[in-house]
Amino acid sequence: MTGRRLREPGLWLLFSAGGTLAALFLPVLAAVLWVAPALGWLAAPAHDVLAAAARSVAGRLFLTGLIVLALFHWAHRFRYTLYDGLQLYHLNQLIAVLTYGVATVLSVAAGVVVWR
Amino acid sequence: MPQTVTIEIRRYRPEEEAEPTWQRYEVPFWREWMVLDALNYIKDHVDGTLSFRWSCRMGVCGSCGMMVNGNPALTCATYLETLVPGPVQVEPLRGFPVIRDLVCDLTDFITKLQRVQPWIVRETEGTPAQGEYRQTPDELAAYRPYAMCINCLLCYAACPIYELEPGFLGPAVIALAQRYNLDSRDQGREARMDVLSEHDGIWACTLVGECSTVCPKHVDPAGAIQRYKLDAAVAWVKALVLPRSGR
Amino acid sequence: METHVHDVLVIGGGGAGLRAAIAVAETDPALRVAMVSKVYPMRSHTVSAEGGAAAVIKPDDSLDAHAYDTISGGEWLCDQDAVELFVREAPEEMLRLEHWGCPWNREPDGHVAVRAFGGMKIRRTWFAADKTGFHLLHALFQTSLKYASIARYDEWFVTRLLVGEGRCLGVVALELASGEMHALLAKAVILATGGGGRVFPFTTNANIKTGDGMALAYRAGVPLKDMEFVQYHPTGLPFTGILITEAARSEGGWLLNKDGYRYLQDYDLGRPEPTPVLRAMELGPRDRLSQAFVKEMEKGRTIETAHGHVVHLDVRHLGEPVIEAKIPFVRELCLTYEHLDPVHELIPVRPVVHYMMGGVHTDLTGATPLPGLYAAGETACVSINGANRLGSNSLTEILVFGARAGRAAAAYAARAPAPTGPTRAQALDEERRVLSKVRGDGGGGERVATIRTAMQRALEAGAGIYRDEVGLRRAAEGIEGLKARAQGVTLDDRSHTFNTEVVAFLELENMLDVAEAIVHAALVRRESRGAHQRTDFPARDDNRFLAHSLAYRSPNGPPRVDLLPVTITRWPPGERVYGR
Amino acid sequence: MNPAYRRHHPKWYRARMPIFWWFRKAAYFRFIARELTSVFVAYSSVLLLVQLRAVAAGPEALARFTAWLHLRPVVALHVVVLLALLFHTVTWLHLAPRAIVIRLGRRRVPDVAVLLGHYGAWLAASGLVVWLLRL
Repeated sequence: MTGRRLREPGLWLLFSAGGTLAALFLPVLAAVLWVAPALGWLAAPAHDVLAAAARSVAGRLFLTGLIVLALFHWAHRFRYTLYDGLQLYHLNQLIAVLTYGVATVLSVAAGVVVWR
Repeated sequence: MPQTVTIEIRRYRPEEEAEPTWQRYEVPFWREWMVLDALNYIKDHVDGTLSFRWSCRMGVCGSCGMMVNGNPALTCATYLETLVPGPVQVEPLRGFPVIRDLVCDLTDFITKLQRVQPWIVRETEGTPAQGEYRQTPDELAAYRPYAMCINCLLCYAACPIYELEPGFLGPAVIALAQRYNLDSRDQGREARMDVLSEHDGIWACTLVGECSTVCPKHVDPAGAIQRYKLDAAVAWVKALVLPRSGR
Repeated sequence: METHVHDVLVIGGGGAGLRAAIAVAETDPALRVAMVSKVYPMRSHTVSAEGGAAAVIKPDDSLDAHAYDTISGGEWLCDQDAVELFVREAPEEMLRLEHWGCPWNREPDGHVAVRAFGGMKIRRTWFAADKTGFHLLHALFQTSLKYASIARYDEWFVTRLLVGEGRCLGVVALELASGEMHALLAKAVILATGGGGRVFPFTTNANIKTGDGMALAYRAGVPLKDMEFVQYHPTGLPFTGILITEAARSEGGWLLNKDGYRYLQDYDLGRPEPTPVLRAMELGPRDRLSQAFVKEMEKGRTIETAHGHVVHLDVRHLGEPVIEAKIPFVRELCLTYEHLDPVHELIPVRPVVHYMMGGVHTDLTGATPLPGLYAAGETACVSINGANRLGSNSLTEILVFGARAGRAAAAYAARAPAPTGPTRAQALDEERRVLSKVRGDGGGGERVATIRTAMQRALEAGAGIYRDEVGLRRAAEGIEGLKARAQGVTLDDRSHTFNTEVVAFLELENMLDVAEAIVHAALVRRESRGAHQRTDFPARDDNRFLAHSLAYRSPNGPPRVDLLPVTITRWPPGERVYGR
Repeated sequence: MNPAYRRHHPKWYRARMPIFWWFRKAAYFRFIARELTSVFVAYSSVLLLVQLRAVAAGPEALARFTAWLHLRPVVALHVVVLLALLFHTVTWLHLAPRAIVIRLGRRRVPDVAVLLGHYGAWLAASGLVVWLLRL
């Protein structure tokens, strides 16, 4: 049980932090970056503004945090949804490896994209 | 207002049948009646074979929890009037093995309750001669809501996780563990952590939140579990940062 | 038939039983103690107690003051040595319960808070809001889980005591889940099964309170003491009989008749003051308040409803903050069961059967005349409650005498030889009796509910708040007839698994025995005292009846009722004075 | 007669949980819907990443990305994503007071205040983003 006890709180913290950041920032980002310009409600943000924001150290730190934590938020939640929602208890290990694995791979990709 | 109301009861007679069946009863309708009064009418006047538990009929002993129209409820505190024209469906609490009719087996709850040490743990116990352990009204208020649990187990019947994973400690047991953890007289927090921080403890909970919705005493077990998760996570970080301090 | 062997058996899982079991476990962890209860312990009726538990703790109080309130409240029928011992051990027991986690209300400095209560001259009632019994029971139950030596038989219904060699050797019990009968052998047995308010139709008592322990002892030849004293609580909700705690009045609630008049002032209970006065008006004792209701009804000054006459309990002037802090359960109960909010509305109330002062005859250690058999709590009569129990003494009583019975039983079990003798034959005999009922042998088509209802009506008509010879005779005949009819009950339910109908039948038999003892003891007591009011003998008669009644069961015919003088130590009988 | 029944050893019945148990009750369905918002959270993260790559690759790449955003099916998808994200935010913020107990001195801060605080933070975060992107 010790292994579980070591893992669960950490995963839960990642999930919670991701959930909170996603709750606070994703709706506004989705609105101003993707939905509002496409519907013609707002002008799309200019390239130089976006580039400046994405290149500043604070911007990079924030984007890494948001993307990585949001991915782990997904991994954790989705894992339990498959586990309980579809009663896939026998696939517990596989689901965990897949969900957290995907989150890890995408996190590495995020690191590369943001810090390159 | 109708003169009678139909009650459909999920019957299970283990000696005769392998699966539960539905049985319909027609009972008089009175404004003052709770669902329990209708069950007692059936038992006394129509069919003495119907089995169910009840006792205080004032919402405090916790015996008469059943599924009423698919929702966990204390039948002594659920007016028939709110359910007419009916039919009113009554089933045993979900998530537990059914012994007979509306009677389910509570052994699992009692076993789990004992595992979290629901009593005051002290390094040295006080003697009556030393007087009471002091506790301010604010310290009392910190745990009192969790002490209101009547063990009616409606929260278990509302919790899909308990039904899916019978190993899960479940809402009431964790709320009662928190009741002692938060009591200023208690020193057993560490001792309870081993059980609570297993996967089948707090971590199995995905916060459906229905346990708190159905609780007739507003205990908020979902909140208790969330708070404990936060506490456990903070403790985990502390142990990571300062591995030598305490546990 | 399976046999289980223990050292001490505790029958009943309420406050007294749990306290007794813990006392056994603490006295000697090597003793194998088992608790046998027909419901899970936390379902026991202790859970419904509301107002509080009395014990001297504050500097302005004294043991003598508590003793005097109790003795005068019981109209000098209490054994004074028992009361002295009770008030002396009460604080220690209450502190122990505090150490076990009971969430007592507190003063700002962290000391336990106390409230006023009916018939008490000084504030000494400890309370946990108005769910004191609930918190007390759960604290005891949860604490009992830490003692490894306490075994439990949950949902086992004891149907008979095993008696041989002049002592109690165990019990026979029905395991509800399987329908199997078991013999449980032990050196000592403690009865802690509560009272039997369900013999009356309108009661605060839970469905489980059917006088089981009293009937078990009575059938084993042990006398029942002071059974004629049945307490009516003055404030029950109409229709349901749900208790509205005395704390509603001790916090300042008023009783009003249909004219909005505080009628208690007309019954020698003092003058109406805006704030509560101890031992006066609404804080008078329960017997006097319930009797005042009947007189008021006779004067046509009560309110007629679909569920009988009521008066009003008014707590509106206390305001929402006080109601929420001190009596939140009153509000919760009114909202759920009467659709009214006591913050803004009057609560309809009427007297309701609440408590039995009488019970199994025991000495100060809880020992009955049958060696090896003990009793504690409402089942027992030690006696500290006399002719009228004061509110908030009963929760303390279950602790003090539960613990005493547990210690005495442990000491007895440590020196008694293992049970031998005719237990096997008795147990098999009992198994045959119960299982033949389940099989439906020899039934006459009677239903449990029909006889139960008739018994309750007979008792209410003949042995209510006011009684007389004619009514009691009629009730006695009625009960006798019903006992015969009960043998003709045929059960619908022939299954073994969780057969609640056979339990209801066995409970009915118990209640009929208890009802018989109540009526015959009431016939013998030709005086009026406390909760026993004879309209044909309206005066108290200390010359003849400063004595306990002891009802002994006869195999055929009515019980024999003997009298046993009351123990008087320091408080000679006097006038009961309230409000002046 | 139930063949599995033996006297004194009754056969207790355990109902099996249906696979689609979350259709049984509106509250359970809301729960599953809430959990599935995590898929949209993950999608948003990935899409943000793609957009960042486009930004890094220069104005033309960003213009191609923006053109894709204007495709009808893509717009429809993103409206759904936005609604799901809003659902995530609202449910998440409402759960916060359950876990967080803040004490000011001896008094516990009421849940409503904690909730309002969280909504305030959401408003501030949104304002910050809008301001930073000069919109």
